[in-house]
Amino acid sequence: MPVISYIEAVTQALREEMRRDERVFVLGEDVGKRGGVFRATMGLIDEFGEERVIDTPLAESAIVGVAIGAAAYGMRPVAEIQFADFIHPAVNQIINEAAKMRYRSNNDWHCPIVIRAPYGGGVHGALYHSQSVEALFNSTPGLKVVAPSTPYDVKGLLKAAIRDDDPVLFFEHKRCYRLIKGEVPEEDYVLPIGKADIKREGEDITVFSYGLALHFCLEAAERLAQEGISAHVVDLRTLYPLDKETICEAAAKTGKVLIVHEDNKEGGVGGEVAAIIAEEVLFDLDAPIKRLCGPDIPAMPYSPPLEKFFMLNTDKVYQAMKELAEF
Amino acid sequence: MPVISYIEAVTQALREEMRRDERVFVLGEDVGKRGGVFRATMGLIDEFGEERVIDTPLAESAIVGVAIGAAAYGMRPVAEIQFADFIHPAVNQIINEAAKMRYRSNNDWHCPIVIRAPYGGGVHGALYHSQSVEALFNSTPGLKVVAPSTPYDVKGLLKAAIRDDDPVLFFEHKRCYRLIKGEVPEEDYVLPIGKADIKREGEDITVFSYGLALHFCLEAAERLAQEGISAHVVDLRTLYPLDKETICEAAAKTGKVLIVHEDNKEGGVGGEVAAIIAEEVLFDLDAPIKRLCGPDIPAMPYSPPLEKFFMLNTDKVYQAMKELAEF
Amino acid sequence: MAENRHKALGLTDEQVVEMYYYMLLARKVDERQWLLNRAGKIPFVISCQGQEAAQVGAAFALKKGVDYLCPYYRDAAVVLVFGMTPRDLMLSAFAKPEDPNSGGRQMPGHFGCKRLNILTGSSPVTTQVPHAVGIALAAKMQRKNFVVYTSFGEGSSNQGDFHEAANFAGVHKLPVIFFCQNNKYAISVPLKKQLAVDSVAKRAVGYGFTGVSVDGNDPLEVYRVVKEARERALRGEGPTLIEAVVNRLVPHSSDDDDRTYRSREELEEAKKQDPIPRFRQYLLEVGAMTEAQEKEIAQRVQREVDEATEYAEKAPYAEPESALKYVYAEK
Amino acid sequence: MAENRHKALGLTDEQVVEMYYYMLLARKVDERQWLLNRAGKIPFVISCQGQEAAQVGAAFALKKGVDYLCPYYRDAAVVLVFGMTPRDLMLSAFAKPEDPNSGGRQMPGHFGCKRLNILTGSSPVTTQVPHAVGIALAAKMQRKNFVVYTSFGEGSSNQGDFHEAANFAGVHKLPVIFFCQNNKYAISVPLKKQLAVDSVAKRAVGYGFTGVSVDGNDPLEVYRVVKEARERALRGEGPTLIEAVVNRLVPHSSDDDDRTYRSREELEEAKKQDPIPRFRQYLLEVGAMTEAQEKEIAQRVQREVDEATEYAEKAPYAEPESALKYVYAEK
Ligand SMILES: Cc1ncc(C[n+]2csc(CCOP(=O)(O)OP(=O)(O)O)c2C)c(N)n1
Ligand SMILES: Cc1ncc(C[n+]2csc(CCOP(=O)(O)OP(=O)(O)O)c2C)c(N)n1
Ligand SMILES: [Mg+2]
Ligand SMILES: [Mg+2]
Repeated sequence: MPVISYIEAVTQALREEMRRDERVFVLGEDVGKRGGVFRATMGLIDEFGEERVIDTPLAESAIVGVAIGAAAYGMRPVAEIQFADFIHPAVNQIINEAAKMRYRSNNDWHCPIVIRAPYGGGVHGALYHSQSVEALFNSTPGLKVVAPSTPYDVKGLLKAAIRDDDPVLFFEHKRCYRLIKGEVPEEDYVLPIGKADIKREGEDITVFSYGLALHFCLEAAERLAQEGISAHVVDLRTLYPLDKETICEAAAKTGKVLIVHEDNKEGGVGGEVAAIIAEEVLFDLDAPIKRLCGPDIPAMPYSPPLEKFFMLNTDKVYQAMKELAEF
Repeated sequence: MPVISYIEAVTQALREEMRRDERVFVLGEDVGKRGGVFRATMGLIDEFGEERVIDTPLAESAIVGVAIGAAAYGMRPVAEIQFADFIHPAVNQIINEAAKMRYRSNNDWHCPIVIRAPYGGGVHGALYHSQSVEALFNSTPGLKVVAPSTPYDVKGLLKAAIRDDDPVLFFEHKRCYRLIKGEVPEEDYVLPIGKADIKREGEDITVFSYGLALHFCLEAAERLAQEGISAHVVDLRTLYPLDKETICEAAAKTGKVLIVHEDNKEGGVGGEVAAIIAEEVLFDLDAPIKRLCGPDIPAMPYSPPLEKFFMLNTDKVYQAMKELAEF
Repeated sequence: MAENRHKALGLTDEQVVEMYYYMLLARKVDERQWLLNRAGKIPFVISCQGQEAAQVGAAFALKKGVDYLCPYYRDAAVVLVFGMTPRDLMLSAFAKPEDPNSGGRQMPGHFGCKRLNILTGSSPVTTQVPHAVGIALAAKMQRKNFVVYTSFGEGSSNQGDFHEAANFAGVHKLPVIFFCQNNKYAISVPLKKQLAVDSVAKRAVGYGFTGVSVDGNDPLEVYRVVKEARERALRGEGPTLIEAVVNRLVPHSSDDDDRTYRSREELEEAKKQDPIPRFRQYLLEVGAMTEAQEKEIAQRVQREVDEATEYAEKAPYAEPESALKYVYAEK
Repeated sequence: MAENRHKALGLTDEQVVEMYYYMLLARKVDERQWLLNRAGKIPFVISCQGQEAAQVGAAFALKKGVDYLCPYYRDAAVVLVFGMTPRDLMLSAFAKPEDPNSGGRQMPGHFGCKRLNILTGSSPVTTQVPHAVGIALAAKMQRKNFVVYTSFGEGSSNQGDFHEAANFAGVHKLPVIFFCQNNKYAISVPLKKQLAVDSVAKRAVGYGFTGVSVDGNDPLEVYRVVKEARERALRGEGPTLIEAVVNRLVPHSSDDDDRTYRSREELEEAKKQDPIPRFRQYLLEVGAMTEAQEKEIAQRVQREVDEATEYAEKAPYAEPESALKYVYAEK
């Protein structure tokens, strides 16, 4: 199988879906000749033309709102928000409109849009080009929130998102774009939205994570294995609605749970994961449910030592996993 | 002590603060001659004039954005969002601006605004006049989120919010406005933002709630008391940042925890409450951490039986408390 | 005898009489809903009263079954022309599951019906405006020949979504008609506290397309400008912003009391401009409608409203658990 | 000899030479930052290059220490005139805690300094525009005599916040100057894909106040129109929207590569309009500046940039744990 990068998986999924289905088109700021500021839409305008690769005016609420109208009519828009930090002007369109169209019309209308947004830090992006904004959307029935961690998952889930009949927020960790590479089949495939994925089987502790942090968890698990500690690592993949079954099973399996994410701790999706476990499988636990997350500060500063302070890394995760294992 | 309604407490707090401090002013849609669609600002324009009681154009992002500018300059704006369901266009100004001004300027600037918004259902408000939107903001360092349940708390906390040097979101449950009455002292007082409040002492189970639902909990506790079950009822009051100390103490006290809120279950603030408990005092628990919340549907429908299906009430809470006590 | 203005616009006598019928129908459905509200039978009404001429004039200039609507909550007359029935509106008012707009899930005034090309709408104002632009974009991409009508109040034209959507439509020259019904109030807020420009239509300048202001009490003038806008759009010349100046003849909604902010004199003046008697008089004067026809229409409307009310009131409610349905696609 | 235009505007020779100094200073700080970036010493640059005349012209028409700024990321020249030093800018570029803008917490270009009446800014574009209106509202309420300057790119004038803020300011006739620096690109998106109106200034029509378009390569013309706007504002006549037409002489930022979307010919044309040599020539021609003075200024600028760079590079970083500070007020 060819090995490609996380961002190439995005581009491939877009290209293949646009070839497969004429109704699929992309819109956003600089997605055309520039190919997106991260180059995720590189080359698409050459193949599909200006009409299906639309450089929009600088207005996120319109990007999403126009996409909603087009989707309701029957198109399959994929909107790009240049940085997740700039999704906020579109929150009304996402939460009050896209997520509620099916419900409020009693299933008469629906809204199959995908909104892609690069999130997360570690790229000297400072307070407004590093944010994790998942928590904003993780309580919105009608919406699906996906945050893959590997090229394989990116491609399979982005395709699934485009084919999904409901609105999907697709969060891509920007630090993963060129850092994370992996095998991706050449044949067409989709992965199920709503399913968590066990990225590593283990017996002693269970770790839940997603995005860049998932890789730190896997690396730490590797190290711990050498010390005889076996970690069960679950990639949440879909952050809303959560895959409660897999979560509960995985938690019960080892009885020791650590939740790891880059997003702020308080109010982050890890809280809901912990709550599900504490409600459903409490008596299977042998230790408090631990969370290792970004500190509760607005976002990560530009200053390198401060950014580093905010970011997770393999060492920090290793430490937390080890402590839990030894509990 | 005089007995006043929940909404009268709002009006009193605003009037007294405007008298006390010239920098305090209110702005929002219909807050002037109309006195607000719920009449929370009734009479203020007569006493303080059009300049301090500003009927704004219909534009929530501007209401908050203009308030932020005025606050940064040194005023004390109290912005009203007519219904919490319409706060979404202002999310960018609230989360990216108000909440981050102090942090991003390294403490050079700060942003003492209050944003009041009526939330919650049970008033035939349907999908867009009934929403609980707390979860949107419960992961925003820099912001404080307050949601009082009694006239006493409303007045003391709204005054505290206005005097606070940081941005405060002040959520008023609209069903409480005229339903809930209570004693409120005539003397000036403030209550601490960030502190939960034990509304009833008990020994057998601990219930966390806020807003309208808190009253159902208190009524249910009363009923249970007659059956010999003693409930410890905690009003969260401040939803962000949560009062972790009081939460942990109260949970540990009885070892049985129920969290009750009208907002959707998945991603609601109850998840964070449960997570804190499961992380900090897990071994003090004798039962799974239960949550009784709104169902995970976009919001409550207009149709009376469907609205009733969504809403909590004393019976539903009683049932859940009883089950937990008997666990 | 008065000058016959509708012939010049290509409208037959039957058509203008039908316009009158729809204006009256919308008014009478609305009036009945207020009665039902005051009788405690329905919790909420939001009115089209005073705006029927603008709405019917606009709707007649559109092509039913072809064009799309992204209407706002006062557009009862528009959706009636597009095929919504009084029964549908009453089912919505009574929140019954047969309501085609939302199955009783939304408040009345939240129109939507795929069969009738009416996009589902919400309460936060102006969100429908970018949707209209999106449908128009799809039309352009799929080489379809229709226009999209979207409406909103003058207060709502101050929302960011209006600006962003208008700009987008201007850049892409999309077939959209932005129809602003300026009734001079946003709930209690009078025009001068809402905007400093003397006509909302002037805002079109900022987006590089045509803006037109029209007397919204005159259905024929409205018909004319909307028809022109439609033709421009179909020729690929892009959007038009139309301001129809109207009066709101009742409080903002059944929850409102307008006495604190609106003088009774002003309201009386507004009532004198009521477009319905004015249009009736015109039709009688030019001989497009006879007194007998008029009576018949009034009776027909009355009957339809009665039947609709009765049907909707008796219709069963949805099952409580149905609240759980249709959050996502169901297999 | 060329016509002396600055005297007619009430500007002395010293003042125009000072204007020239600031233009050059901003340019040289910017150029140095690109070098530092390419050398791997600072992660990011966002430039004012090509917009210095517009910025210095505007800033000189304002009253330093009295008026307020809500600037945007290209406004280096504006904040320099208002008292920010090259050292401050370099401390920000190197993300050092002494940076008065953010203590190294924000990327360069995110200006803010209470002492200098510069409101702290963020990255999401156009959010500063309502803030400016809010400060102006406070000024009006407190009967203070100052104006608020806020700037943004033409692409950003498509954001809802621009519209909502402009409308608010128009209704309340607030002392705000909306200063749009139209460099014809929003990153890679050319003007024709951003807006369909031929001048952003025309958008003022929709808000009932004055709009002016001006050659942003001419600091004196910009000075004139901003001064007039300031006077109008202080007379209580409300806001002005000014469009300064400029060129962006470099890629959007150090992360950008403009070759895929901008022809080299167009860029060469733009460089021919570079306002700095043009203004230098004017000053020399009218005799406001001597060649010796010019040389001296160039040396002074060079020295200041050198010193600033050296100081900032050597300055210590903040403690990692300082990241936890100032989320809320600290007692
Ligand atoms: C975003 C948003 N904010 C506030 C409201 C509450 N609201 C409903 S209608 C209305 C006034 C609308 O005025 P206008 O646009 O002039 O329309 P009209 O009702 O006069 O026809 C307001 C403030 C809302 N529905 N949506
Ligand atoms: C809300 C938001 N969306 C997207 C961006 C990313 N972005 C930064 S600058 C820019 C282009 C701005 O263009 P313009 O307003 O013309 O200003 P210029 O950079 O040309 O001076 C974009 C899209 C942003 N900062 N904020
Ligand atoms: Mg109106
Ligand atoms: Mg630009």
